[in-house]
Amino acid sequence: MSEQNTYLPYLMTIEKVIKEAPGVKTYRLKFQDEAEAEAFEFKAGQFGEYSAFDEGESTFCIASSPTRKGYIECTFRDTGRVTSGLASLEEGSTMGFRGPYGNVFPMEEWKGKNLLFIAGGIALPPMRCVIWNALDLRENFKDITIVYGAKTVNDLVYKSELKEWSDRPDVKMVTTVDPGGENADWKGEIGFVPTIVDKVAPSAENTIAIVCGPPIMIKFTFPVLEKLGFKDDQIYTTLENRMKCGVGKCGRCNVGKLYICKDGPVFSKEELNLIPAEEY
Amino acid sequence: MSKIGVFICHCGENISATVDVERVAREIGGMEGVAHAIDYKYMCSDPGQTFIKEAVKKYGLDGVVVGACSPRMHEPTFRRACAEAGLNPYLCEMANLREHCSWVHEKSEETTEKAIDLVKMMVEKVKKNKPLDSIKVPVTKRALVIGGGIAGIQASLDIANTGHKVILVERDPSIGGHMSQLSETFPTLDCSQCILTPRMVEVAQHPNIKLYTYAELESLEGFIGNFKAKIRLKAKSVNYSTCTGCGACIQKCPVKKIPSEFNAGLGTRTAIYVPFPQAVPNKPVIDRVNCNYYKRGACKICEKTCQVGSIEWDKEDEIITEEVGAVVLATGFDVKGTDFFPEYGYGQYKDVLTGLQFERLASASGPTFGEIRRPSDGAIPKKIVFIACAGSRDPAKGIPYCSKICCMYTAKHAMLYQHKVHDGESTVFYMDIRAGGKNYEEFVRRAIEEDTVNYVRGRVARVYEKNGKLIVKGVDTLLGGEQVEIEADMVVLATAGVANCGSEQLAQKLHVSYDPYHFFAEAHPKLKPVETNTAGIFLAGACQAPKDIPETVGMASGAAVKVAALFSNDELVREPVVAVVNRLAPPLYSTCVGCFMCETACPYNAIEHEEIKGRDGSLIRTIARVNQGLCQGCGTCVAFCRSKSIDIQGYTNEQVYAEVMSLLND
Amino acid sequence: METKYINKSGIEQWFNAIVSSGKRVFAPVNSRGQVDFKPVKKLSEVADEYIQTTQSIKASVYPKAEVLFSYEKVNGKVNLTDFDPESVAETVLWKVHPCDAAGFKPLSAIFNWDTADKLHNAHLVKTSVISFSCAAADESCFCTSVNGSPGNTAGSDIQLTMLPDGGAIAEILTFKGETLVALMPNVFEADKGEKKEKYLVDLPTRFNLEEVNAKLNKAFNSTVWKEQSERCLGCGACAFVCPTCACFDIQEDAHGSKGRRIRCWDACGFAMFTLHTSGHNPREHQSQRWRQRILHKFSYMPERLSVVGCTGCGRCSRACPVDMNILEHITSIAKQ
Amino acid sequence: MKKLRDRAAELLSQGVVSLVIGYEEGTKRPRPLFCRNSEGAEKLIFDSHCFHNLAVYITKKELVGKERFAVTAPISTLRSIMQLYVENQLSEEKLLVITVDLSGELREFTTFDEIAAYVAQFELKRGEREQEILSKIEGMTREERWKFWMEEMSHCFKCYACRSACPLCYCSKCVVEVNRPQWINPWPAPLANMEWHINRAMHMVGRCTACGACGDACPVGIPVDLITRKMMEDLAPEFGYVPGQPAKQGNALSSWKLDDREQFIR
Amino acid sequence: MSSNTDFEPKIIAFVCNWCTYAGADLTGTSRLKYATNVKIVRFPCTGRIDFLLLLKSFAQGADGVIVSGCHPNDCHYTSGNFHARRRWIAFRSILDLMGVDIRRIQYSWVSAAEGSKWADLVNNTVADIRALGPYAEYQKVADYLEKEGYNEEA
Repeated sequence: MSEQNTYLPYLMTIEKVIKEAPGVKTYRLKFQDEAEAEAFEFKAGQFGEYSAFDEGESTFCIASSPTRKGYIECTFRDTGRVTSGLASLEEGSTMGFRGPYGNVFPMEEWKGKNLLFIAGGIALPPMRCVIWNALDLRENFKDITIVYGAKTVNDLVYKSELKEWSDRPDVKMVTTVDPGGENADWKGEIGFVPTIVDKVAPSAENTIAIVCGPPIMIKFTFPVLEKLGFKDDQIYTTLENRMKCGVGKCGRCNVGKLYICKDGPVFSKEELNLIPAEEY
Repeated sequence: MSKIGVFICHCGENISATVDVERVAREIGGMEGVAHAIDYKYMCSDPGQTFIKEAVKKYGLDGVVVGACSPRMHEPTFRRACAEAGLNPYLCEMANLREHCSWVHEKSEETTEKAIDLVKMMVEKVKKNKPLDSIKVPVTKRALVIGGGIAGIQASLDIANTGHKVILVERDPSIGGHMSQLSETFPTLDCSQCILTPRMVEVAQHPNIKLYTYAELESLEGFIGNFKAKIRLKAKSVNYSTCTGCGACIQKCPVKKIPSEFNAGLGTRTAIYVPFPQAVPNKPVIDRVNCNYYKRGACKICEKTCQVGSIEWDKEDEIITEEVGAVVLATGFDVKGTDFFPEYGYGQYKDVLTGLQFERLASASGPTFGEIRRPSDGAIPKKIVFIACAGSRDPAKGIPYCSKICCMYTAKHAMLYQHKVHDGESTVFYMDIRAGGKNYEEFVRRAIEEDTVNYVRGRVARVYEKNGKLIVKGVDTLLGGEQVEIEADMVVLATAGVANCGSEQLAQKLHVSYDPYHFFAEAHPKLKPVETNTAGIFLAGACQAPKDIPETVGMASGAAVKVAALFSNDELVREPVVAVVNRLAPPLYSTCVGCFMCETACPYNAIEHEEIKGRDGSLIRTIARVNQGLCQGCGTCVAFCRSKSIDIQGYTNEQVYAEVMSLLND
Repeated sequence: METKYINKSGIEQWFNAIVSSGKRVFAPVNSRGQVDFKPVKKLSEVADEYIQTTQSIKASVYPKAEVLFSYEKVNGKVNLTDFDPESVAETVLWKVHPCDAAGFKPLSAIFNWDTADKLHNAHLVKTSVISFSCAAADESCFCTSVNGSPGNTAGSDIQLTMLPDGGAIAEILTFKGETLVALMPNVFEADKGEKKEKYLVDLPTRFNLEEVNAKLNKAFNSTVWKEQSERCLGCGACAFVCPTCACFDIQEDAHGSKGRRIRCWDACGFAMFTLHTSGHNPREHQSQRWRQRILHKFSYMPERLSVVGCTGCGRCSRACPVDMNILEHITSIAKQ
Repeated sequence: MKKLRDRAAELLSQGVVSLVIGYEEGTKRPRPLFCRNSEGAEKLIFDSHCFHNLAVYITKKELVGKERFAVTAPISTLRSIMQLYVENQLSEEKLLVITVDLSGELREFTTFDEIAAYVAQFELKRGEREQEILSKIEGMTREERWKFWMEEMSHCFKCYACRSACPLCYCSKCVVEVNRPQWINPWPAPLANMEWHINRAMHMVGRCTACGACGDACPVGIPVDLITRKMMEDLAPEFGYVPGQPAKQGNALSSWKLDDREQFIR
Repeated sequence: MSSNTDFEPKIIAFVCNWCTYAGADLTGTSRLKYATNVKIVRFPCTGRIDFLLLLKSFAQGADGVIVSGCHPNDCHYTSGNFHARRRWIAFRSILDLMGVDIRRIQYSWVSAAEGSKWADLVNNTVADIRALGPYAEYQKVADYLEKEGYNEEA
């Protein structure tokens, strides 16, 4: 009986490095072992534990779509020991990955619905995975609206993709920056995300809203959606509690009887109502 | 931080003769994060620097390590080269392969391995380097000079003459200081007032100098280039804008028996007074402690006398604020009084004087109009004894230092006495004669040889009065400790020069440090004698230590140049090697818990209290903040901070840790 | 399951046989003024008079810090070396209290409820537990209130109940237990029919677990957490001595080109435990952390993992520098 | 005792303070008590068994809130309060300090100067336990000391009870939690434990008041208090500091003398 | 442990920029020779040197440490070396209590003019540490996570 060591990471090669914004990078990772690559599967919404050897592990979502095979991508900001260790790697370097962990966005259930994506700042990556997933299976969904905002123009990530999305006729793309964050060339909206959502959101009828962003943005976006007629089971978000193991053991992300790493990170607002709000 | 370029210099053969430089470059080239590694004959040469610049561009380097000579030699060179290529200069470090390796070891495997280690260490450091920008501090181009003695006068004039505004603050009603009290000056015996008063007038008339007499510094806030000085203008009770300085009020003032400060207590003055005839400004103030009106509520004779109605009885102290960019401290010194010496009669014998009092006796403007007369009975003393080192160089008296000026002025006093009292007999008791200075030794020699002053090497044990004479008991150590007893008519003590009263409080107001004797401390005893540890505050004259006039004037001009240099740019540009307190997003704000032990440890008073306030304005926490204008980058606070909340740019915890680890990991 | 009798000298012979079999034997030893499990070679080293060891057998079964895997960087590549279950030494724990042995169930529940934890399981496989039923208890003991008892055999491979003659009733409970017996089968005699219960300490239940559970289900927003936790200092003593606390941390130990990833115990009582990089802390206050500790053991675990996260050993109460007496606190919640 | 309870009840009911931190009977010995009303005050006790250093609570903002509060303080707590005061962690207006003096009388302090004057009467002496262990350590060779402490350190599991119990460990982020760089390895290995305790002692130089709370709190019985105690005893006379009577202008490590003595710098 | 002549001690020197680093530069310009075992880490001032760095050096395998800065009164920052002196007095006292071999830390004042003193300091320290042998007592515990590990080897 050879048991798998959950904590042993896959070895990944950094295939491509994209500098997204100050301190924010996207890495495209390829499995070094072909068999592992072959066996690997994940779904939109899942996350992983990424390791910089010498520094440790850090948790973030898989930012690429499961429809794009052969690699995964992650986007992270250089904020601590591990992320700074990751940031110092370059193309061709080896890093570790454990995953996929956590639950998924119920994309199957959303078939035939309108999708409204609302994201703020560095929280676009988990959304990006779903967006590409939906766009790659475009025929499954009706109208797709994306509202994305950041503090300043500089802080917007995935700039080329933002352009790609806004150029598509089958996507309604709205980008915004906080007042004062604009520059001379800025052609998007100016204002906080909740305000813009209020302005541009489609009807709640047959629409699913997916919200990712800092707690403060979520806090102000939920009431706007409610006002627009969204029911709790029409609103989804992902939580980013502190995690270490990623597999429901280490105890950090335990909120109520749930483990965010196992029962989440994706929650509908309906599910969120069941756990104490002060602890996530 | 992952594409490091490494450049190994042969330094001709200085390095390559003992270090296998090719091997160093080769091995370092294989290190993680090193994108490019080469060796070259002279990295500091033009082609060498060009290699670096080109590599920075070609490989998109984000860090450079030059393995060459000491960074104390060429760090600026290579940092400039990097900057020219568009790389932040603080991402360039040097490994010292010459002074610390090739020159001190023989050619060997170990030497090359050490060189590799030294380069490795800097590579690991550079990986943790962050781009830094020079610190720019705006400069207010006005100077505050505190003290209107010769030091303050000289500094003010020198600064004013460079075109900058000066605010000169003097505690007394007139500028002039101790120098205005002196009779003649050594070693030339020219009249002190004759050389000083023109300067005083120049100060008063200089368009760039704003003079506040009868004023004191209340507080000083801010930092180099940006001080806010609060100055207390003490109530003069006389309106200077209308007063003509006619002096009628002084004539009529009924309170006439106040000991005159200017005459060191040997003469008297009135309650409304001008300290001395050549005073600047030459207008009176009312001494409220002694004035009949302020004491008893009645008199006002001066008011009746004044033709122009300048007396202002209800005038109160006024506090004004001046913004200045630099401060010159020129508060001078004081001398110990005769009452400090029990062995010389506790100051009870009227004819035991201090040197300063003797100056007044010898001065043409003094109470005796320059005649040497005994304060007790007005008689001309026929026998006079000068005692040098009264207090100075005497640890038992708490003054272990040499007051420096006494030897010279004692010789001068004896000489002046001999010139004025031709049949007089003068004796000087001394410990050593310190006459280092241009024409000083010659001057003393003249006193001894031409003016027949009797110099006795020895201490005076006692002075006591007997039958109207002062009995001076001492020993002559040159004659084997023989007892000497002189019946003198007058004894002059060269009492120790000490810090001016209030200097400790002033130092605390300014946050400058002071020595155990309350003289202000210079930033470096040799290399920064006019700077203090607080950037932007400079020292001139005897407030730093006792000194004579030429030295004082020299130091004042030195301080003035420092101020002028500071004022020569609109902004002060400093190396960013300064400490910073970490800041985090709310609700953490910082890991600093505000124990402020760093504040007590900082030699430069660079730690400030920063109040973190909530949206409602309530105080959340008080944390430390480093004033980058004041911080000199020693890093003592960094090693001291328990929670590692302070770090020093250029030598961060991560950088030095990486260096140490790289030396040991293999 | 088989019950036998073993006499006093038989116990010693058997003990010696276990030691000579090459297995590591850990038993309570009195040293430095404390009784704790330590490697022993002789029965005489084993402590006699004590109620509870300071630390639970968790400290003997698992290393305080364990290498999950190690790695070496060679020419830009990384070579991993997996944890080897065979590197774990065969260990026999001697004179374990039933409340300690009972801790394996909640521990396994946590480590294996979803993905299996290879390291945990390797330790379990290599560990045999010889428990001694309890003839004494103190005011901190409350196993009987949390589904346990002084003679609880859960988690034990063999349980001995000491008899006045120096011999013991030996309940051989598992295959591992039989293997240990097989090291010296002849000292195990037929059961003499002594009733085990006669020799157990009488420990009345102090609260009703269902009742507590029902109360806790509604207690999230209660003020009780703040009231109870005021004196709590926020250290991790309770968690580190607990036989069921399993919160852990993963850390990196790197030296040059080599490194290893290390797991070590952590504690939910630490302020930094849940702190996000952003500075947001979901359990910012000590009262929230105290609530988490209690709810996790007495509400979340029973609900989620069907096992109560407390064996009533009372160690946390004894270890607490400020007398955060868990029994007192739970009892007071039950009475609310 | 009655006087104390009455006074506490009075302070609380009159709204002079919103909280009284004191002691109550515990399972085996007195434990800290937080009274917010006069009923709570009935449980107050104060005797020689009240060992906990309550100063540890008065820097916890979530506990003491924004209003004025009182603390009943034995001498060890008073010493810590003085140290916290010079470290800018306390404000005079917020804190009312109550103690029971040797004659059994209640004394209240509203200023830190009063506390300093009171504390000055008490000399800090080694107790029996400290004497016993320290003289044992003092008699050891260097190698024996290393062995002794390594054995002790091998028991440490880094629960940080020593840190939590110490009133002077009030940092919001302790150096062991700093990971850039990772100065002290966070796992409980013998050397990592040793580094932590050496670090703790260094951080206590000129600050430790030898209250013994750290050693008392250690669940595995490591005499950690004796590390800082011995350090304090060795260095206090050298650096001229008196526990409980700290100098406002800096502690032993943030100040210096021109003639600090040493024989090891060559 | 007997002294081992083949043993090449690893020694790290923590020095201040203004005095000792410059002094070591002078050693170089004077072409005075010393042992290769010592590697210098530069700090702005001895006041900057963290005691934890000394501990970490031993944990990572250093056999000896040199700490050197300006003579009293010569500090570029006037008092960094006085702060450092106090810190080392305290640190030594604590290390000695814990049984750490304080002979392995050599403190010194070397001015910018004392190039030959630096060479002597390095050579003497290398000789002293060589006589003491590797600091195995400390290094071996550094690697082990459990007490049992190093006890068995001992």
